[in-house]
Amino acid sequence: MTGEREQDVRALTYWQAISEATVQCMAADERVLVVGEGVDDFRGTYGTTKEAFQRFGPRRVVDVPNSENATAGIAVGAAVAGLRPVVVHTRADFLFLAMDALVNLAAKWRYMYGGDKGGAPVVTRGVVGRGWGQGATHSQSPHATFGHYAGLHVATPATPADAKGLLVAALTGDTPVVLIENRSLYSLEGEVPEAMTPVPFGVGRVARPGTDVTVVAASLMVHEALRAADQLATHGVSVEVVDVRSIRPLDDAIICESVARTGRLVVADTSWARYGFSAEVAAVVAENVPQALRAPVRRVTPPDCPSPVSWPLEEAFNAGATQIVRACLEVCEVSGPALPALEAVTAGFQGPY
Amino acid sequence: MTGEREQDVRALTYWQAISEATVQCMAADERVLVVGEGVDDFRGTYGTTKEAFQRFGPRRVVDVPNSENATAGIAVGAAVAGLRPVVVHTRADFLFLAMDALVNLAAKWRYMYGGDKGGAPVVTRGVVGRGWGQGATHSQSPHATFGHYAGLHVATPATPADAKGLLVAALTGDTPVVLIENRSLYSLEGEVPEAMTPVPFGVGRVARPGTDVTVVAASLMVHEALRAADQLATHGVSVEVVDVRSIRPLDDAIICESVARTGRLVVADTSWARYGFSAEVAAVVAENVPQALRAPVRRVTPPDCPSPVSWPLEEAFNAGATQIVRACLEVCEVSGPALPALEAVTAGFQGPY
Amino acid sequence: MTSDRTRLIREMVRIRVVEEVLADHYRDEQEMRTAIHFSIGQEATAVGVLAATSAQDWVYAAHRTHAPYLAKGGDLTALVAELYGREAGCSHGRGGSIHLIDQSVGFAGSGAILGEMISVAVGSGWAFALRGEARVALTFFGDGATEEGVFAESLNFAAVHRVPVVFVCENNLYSISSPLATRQPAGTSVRGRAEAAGVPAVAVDGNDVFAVHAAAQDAVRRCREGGGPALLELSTYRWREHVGPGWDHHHGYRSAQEIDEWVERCPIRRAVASVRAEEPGIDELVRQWEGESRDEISAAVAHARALPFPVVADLLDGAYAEVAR
Amino acid sequence: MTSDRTRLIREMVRIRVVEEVLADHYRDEQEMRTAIHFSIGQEATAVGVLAATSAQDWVYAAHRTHAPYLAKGGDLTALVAELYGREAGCSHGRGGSIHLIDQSVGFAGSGAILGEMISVAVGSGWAFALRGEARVALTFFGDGATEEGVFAESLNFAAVHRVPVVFVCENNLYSISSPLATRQPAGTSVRGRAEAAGVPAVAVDGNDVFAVHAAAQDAVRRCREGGGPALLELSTYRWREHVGPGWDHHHGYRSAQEIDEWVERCPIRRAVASVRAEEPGIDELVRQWEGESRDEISAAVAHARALPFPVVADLLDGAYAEVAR
Ligand SMILES: Cc1ncc(C[n+]2csc(CCOP(=O)(O)OP(=O)(O)O)c2C)c(N)n1
Ligand SMILES: Cc1ncc(C[n+]2csc(CCOP(=O)(O)OP(=O)(O)O)c2C)c(N)n1
Ligand SMILES: [Mg+2]
Ligand SMILES: [Mg+2]
Repeated sequence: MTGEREQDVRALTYWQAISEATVQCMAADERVLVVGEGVDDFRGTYGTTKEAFQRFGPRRVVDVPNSENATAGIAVGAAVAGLRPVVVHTRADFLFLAMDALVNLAAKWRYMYGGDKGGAPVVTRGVVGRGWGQGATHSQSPHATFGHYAGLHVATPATPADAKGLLVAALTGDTPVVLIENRSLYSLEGEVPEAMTPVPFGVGRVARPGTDVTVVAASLMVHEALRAADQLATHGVSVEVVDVRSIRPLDDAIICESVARTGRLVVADTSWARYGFSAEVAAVVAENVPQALRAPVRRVTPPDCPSPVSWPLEEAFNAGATQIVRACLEVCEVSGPALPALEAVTAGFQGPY
Repeated sequence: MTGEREQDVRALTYWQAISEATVQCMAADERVLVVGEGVDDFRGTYGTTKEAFQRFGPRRVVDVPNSENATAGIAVGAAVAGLRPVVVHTRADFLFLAMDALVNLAAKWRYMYGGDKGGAPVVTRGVVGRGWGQGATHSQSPHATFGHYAGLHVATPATPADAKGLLVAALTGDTPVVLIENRSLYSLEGEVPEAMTPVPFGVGRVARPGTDVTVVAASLMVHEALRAADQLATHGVSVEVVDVRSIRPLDDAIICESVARTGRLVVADTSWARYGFSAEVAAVVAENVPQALRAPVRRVTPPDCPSPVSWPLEEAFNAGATQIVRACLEVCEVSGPALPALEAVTAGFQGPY
Repeated sequence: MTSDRTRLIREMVRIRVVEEVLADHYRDEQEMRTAIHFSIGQEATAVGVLAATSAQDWVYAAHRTHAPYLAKGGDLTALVAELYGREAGCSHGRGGSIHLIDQSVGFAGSGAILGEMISVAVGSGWAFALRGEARVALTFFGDGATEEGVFAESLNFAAVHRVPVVFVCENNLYSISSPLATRQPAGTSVRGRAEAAGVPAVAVDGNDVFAVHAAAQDAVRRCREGGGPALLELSTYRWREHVGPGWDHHHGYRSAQEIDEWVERCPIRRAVASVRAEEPGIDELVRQWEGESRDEISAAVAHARALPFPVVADLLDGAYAEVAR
Repeated sequence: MTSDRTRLIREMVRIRVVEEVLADHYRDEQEMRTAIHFSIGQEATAVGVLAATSAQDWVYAAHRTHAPYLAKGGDLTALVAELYGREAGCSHGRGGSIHLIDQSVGFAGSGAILGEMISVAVGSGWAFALRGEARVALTFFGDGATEEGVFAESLNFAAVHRVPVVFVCENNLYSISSPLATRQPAGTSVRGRAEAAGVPAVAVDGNDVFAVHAAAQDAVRRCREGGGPALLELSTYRWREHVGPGWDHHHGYRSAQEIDEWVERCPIRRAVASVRAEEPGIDELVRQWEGESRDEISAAVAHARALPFPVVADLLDGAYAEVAR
């Protein structure tokens, strides 16, 4: 976080950063409350709601029945009445049951009533399960599904700093927000400012500068891209990695400026290619800087099938650094020596969860 | 329908074509049944289920409670047990309530259980309300939202022939299908084969050949594109209109071949640009024939806000032929004389509905 | 007391006249480009219930909005301007008949997706309770909406958290053209489902405005005193077609005789009859109120039709908080 | 009769031993890369209910799958191979512990999304009825799943259409670590909600396999005879942690004493005690069955671990019917 004085920053894990943002926002604003199934339990949503419950108790960290649709609508009603609920889902897949309330109520509230009656600033956190045989219905990343709908902000924090900053922005802003967090990032460490500093929606960051090819990535794939870049550097390919941070609004400028410089684009996402994040990024480039493209765009995403459980299949399903390396070499037309497959960021993670 | 002998074809409206496909499939296959709120009433879902009810009665054309989620799950269970339900929604917006059952159950059923246990071939029809102040939650086209998920087929028939043929394909295939129909097309007439002939998913059609610019469109926008093409022809711009028919699978080849020839792409959709149909089409071109692009891609879609009710706003919200003309002139760098605005396909339609 | 009762009648008369006049304009002009679900024949539910509330209490409606909006005290001219899609409408023409709002009187909103507003009302009532405010949230919905899962989920949450919310079910026997019997099992009731979910419930003749009012007063008082949620199942009947201004005797999904029987049970006529003894001048008063309301709505219509439409340049305004209006 | 009762005990013993052995392998090897929800302590529900069904009847389970799968007659080696992610698994390794299937015995599937399989079971039962088949669909779910709207929607549909479906609620008092009292209002019950929805329901001691079996026989018979749906609320208790092989006395969401009390009410021990008089050799038999089951599961594990994994080249197979397997 450039601009922060050193002593303001320390290393936290991704889950600690989310917990800190939650606690700081609750301390700063008594309207904030955490709502979700089991948010009050001993695990505290993988640690992210545990300290909040210890500090603020069951009136502000509220365990709710297994009713995702009503819970989302209730959060809308509470937000309209002046509270700032954060609704937490241990799997983003459960958001399909809350989709009507998020898309038909939260996203449209402000506009439908004329724009000057206030909105429904509910914050929804969905955790993406990945690895350890999560299976077809416990491992999806529906960020693009929500990103299609006007009225929402949708973010996919890749670092502990952004996990904190984007949650702070969500809880201090006036727009309904969907935050898609990847469970595999929870134990990653990174520098996080102590201050309750928001990270604005719609502002991406260059995670690594480069000159030959741009890899635009979201969430976990930012790290896969960085590791791919390391390896490619050893083979003379300079990769620029763009972390979009939020997919709605999307920072078109940072994407286009990078591709204008590198002339090559690879998009990496944890969700499917069709009508997904990778499609939108390619479209933004095709709309704005098509002439800059010196090679076809490549998308690194899961293949077009549901997620399997059996680990060899699951490993193959979850595209990562190895596939990004291959795509970059292809668009750079470097037929580099067969490179050793890279171990996934998530390797060593001990299931089950 | 090339290949059909003349006497096999007659003019039907879009709704008549859907009704005919339904009745023919029910007559041919006793496993087919129609399920939906009010499908049995005097309006018969804008006429599409009326004859089926008259002919097959309440045991096969079943009015159900207002329970979209369970109805979708019940249809899955019925399909798994060997029936072929068509679930009908008078507004596609209601599909958000059925989304979990469609995405987590229907789409993944075959794969989750190993691929050899059969699937859940449920057919879901969602009618898009448009015009006459339908409002923010009664006018959405969620085809891209479903198009993102592997396991489904998703189609957006633009003509009476395809409305019939794609429904026949859905009811005679083994894949769960989501059909998004636009209410504004219901009274359009077109030639429809008498035979119960399927139109395959994933095969687009060139609705009008041209040489200067390709307009790829879905559903209603195909007609807006055709009308735009007529007007542009009078100004020396030759437009090729591609009707994708189905968005999952998507006919990448027909899109790329056309753009390879014309060098210019405009994508027209009834839903939003971000993470939508227009994004995927642009991405397919950027992946496959980027070098063919002689101009930036243009997307003609609704602006990034919910649909307003007040008619001047609604008219401005619903992009159509006029915007397509403007986009085509722009990519062709023809600063044609200010062209008269075109009246929408839907003009003259008498609400309310 | 008398004045209370006549006030309820007057309110019903006003809503009846307003909707009948609007229906005529709607049919004859085709200028209100928004789907309207009239409450003609169902006035006693909104009037009886909402007379038991204060402006601090919030009510959410479903798609049949005009009666609750007006009964809560919603601004008539802003309503009519909204129906005509004008910038001066209560939702600046963005919402139409189904998305009404008047925060100054506690009409918190209405929506087109069956059942969803029930959960929203629970959320607002929950917020009131969490802040320790003695305010009540109410939600109007039909018999058909009770088939949506969100209704059961909302009842359960409200009961567990003792939310001050009054669930008001206007049971008019139909969901569009589907009769209750095809949608809900014989021998069950909305009231019974609510009680099984832990929400105290009463079934009341929804065309008896005084009975409705008394039941609502009890429910609202209990909520205010921290007694938790309540449900009112109010049996009533829609006279006109589901959506739009017409009558639908001829469509066959319900008999002309059934409609006529319910018209006989007109909530206004019944209320008038029951106060006539104590209020001999009531018929004269009703005629007078009808005239006043006719003038009021006619003026509102004329006024609205002269107002400007929204400016297309403002199309995006309000989609996001950042895009101010 | 006796043999019936001992058969039920034997089935419970087998499931108990299988799950205990699997739990040890799961913990020690970390090779079954799939989230497992053990039914240890809850064997009487699956065994008692499914012994009342035939292979033509279909059962759907939720996420706690092994007991219903085995009690319905599901193939043990295919189950174990599935847990180890092998191609020979019942779902070819694509589904894992939560997505089991054995169509040959009527185990129609199981799923991870709370409540959704309830609606699927109603749909299959509806199909049976529409075709005039005397078959019954059953669906197992927990107390927590009854909070999902789809449960209420499914009850309503089943009652309206008199679907031959038996709703089996295994009420083990918790949803992960959330006790019933924080999720459902005091004084209500799953049984009461079902009855209010028009579905006849009974509450039975879910650790009394004979009582469960008798209730299930009644429900299944009524369904088969066209009497419509039924619900069984079976009170029971999960011994181990919600997901995974361990015990969780130390996590504090429930007391060690509560767990110990329920272990005292072990369904197997209780069944054994109740037949001891008429079946003096029962303890010897149980020891014998335990040994046989231990050998059976140990062989299945050894066999599964030697089996090949799916081939990565087949990754896309089965996503669509067109991509044959
Ligand atoms: C989720 C959803 N499903 C279906 C509809 C279509 N619809 C609009 S009004 C209506 C009838 C509702 O009946 P009821 O709740 O009894 O209210 P009433 O119209 O009788 O006042 C239906 C089915 C909808 N708006 N939303
Ligand atoms: C829709 C949905 N919400 C939440 C979850 C997370 N979850 C998995 S199991 C479970 C507990 C369910 O409790 P219950 O239904 O009583 O079954 P039990 O585990 O006690 O057998 C929860 C909340 C889920 N899988 N699906
Ligand atoms: Mg009704
Ligand atoms: Mg439980």
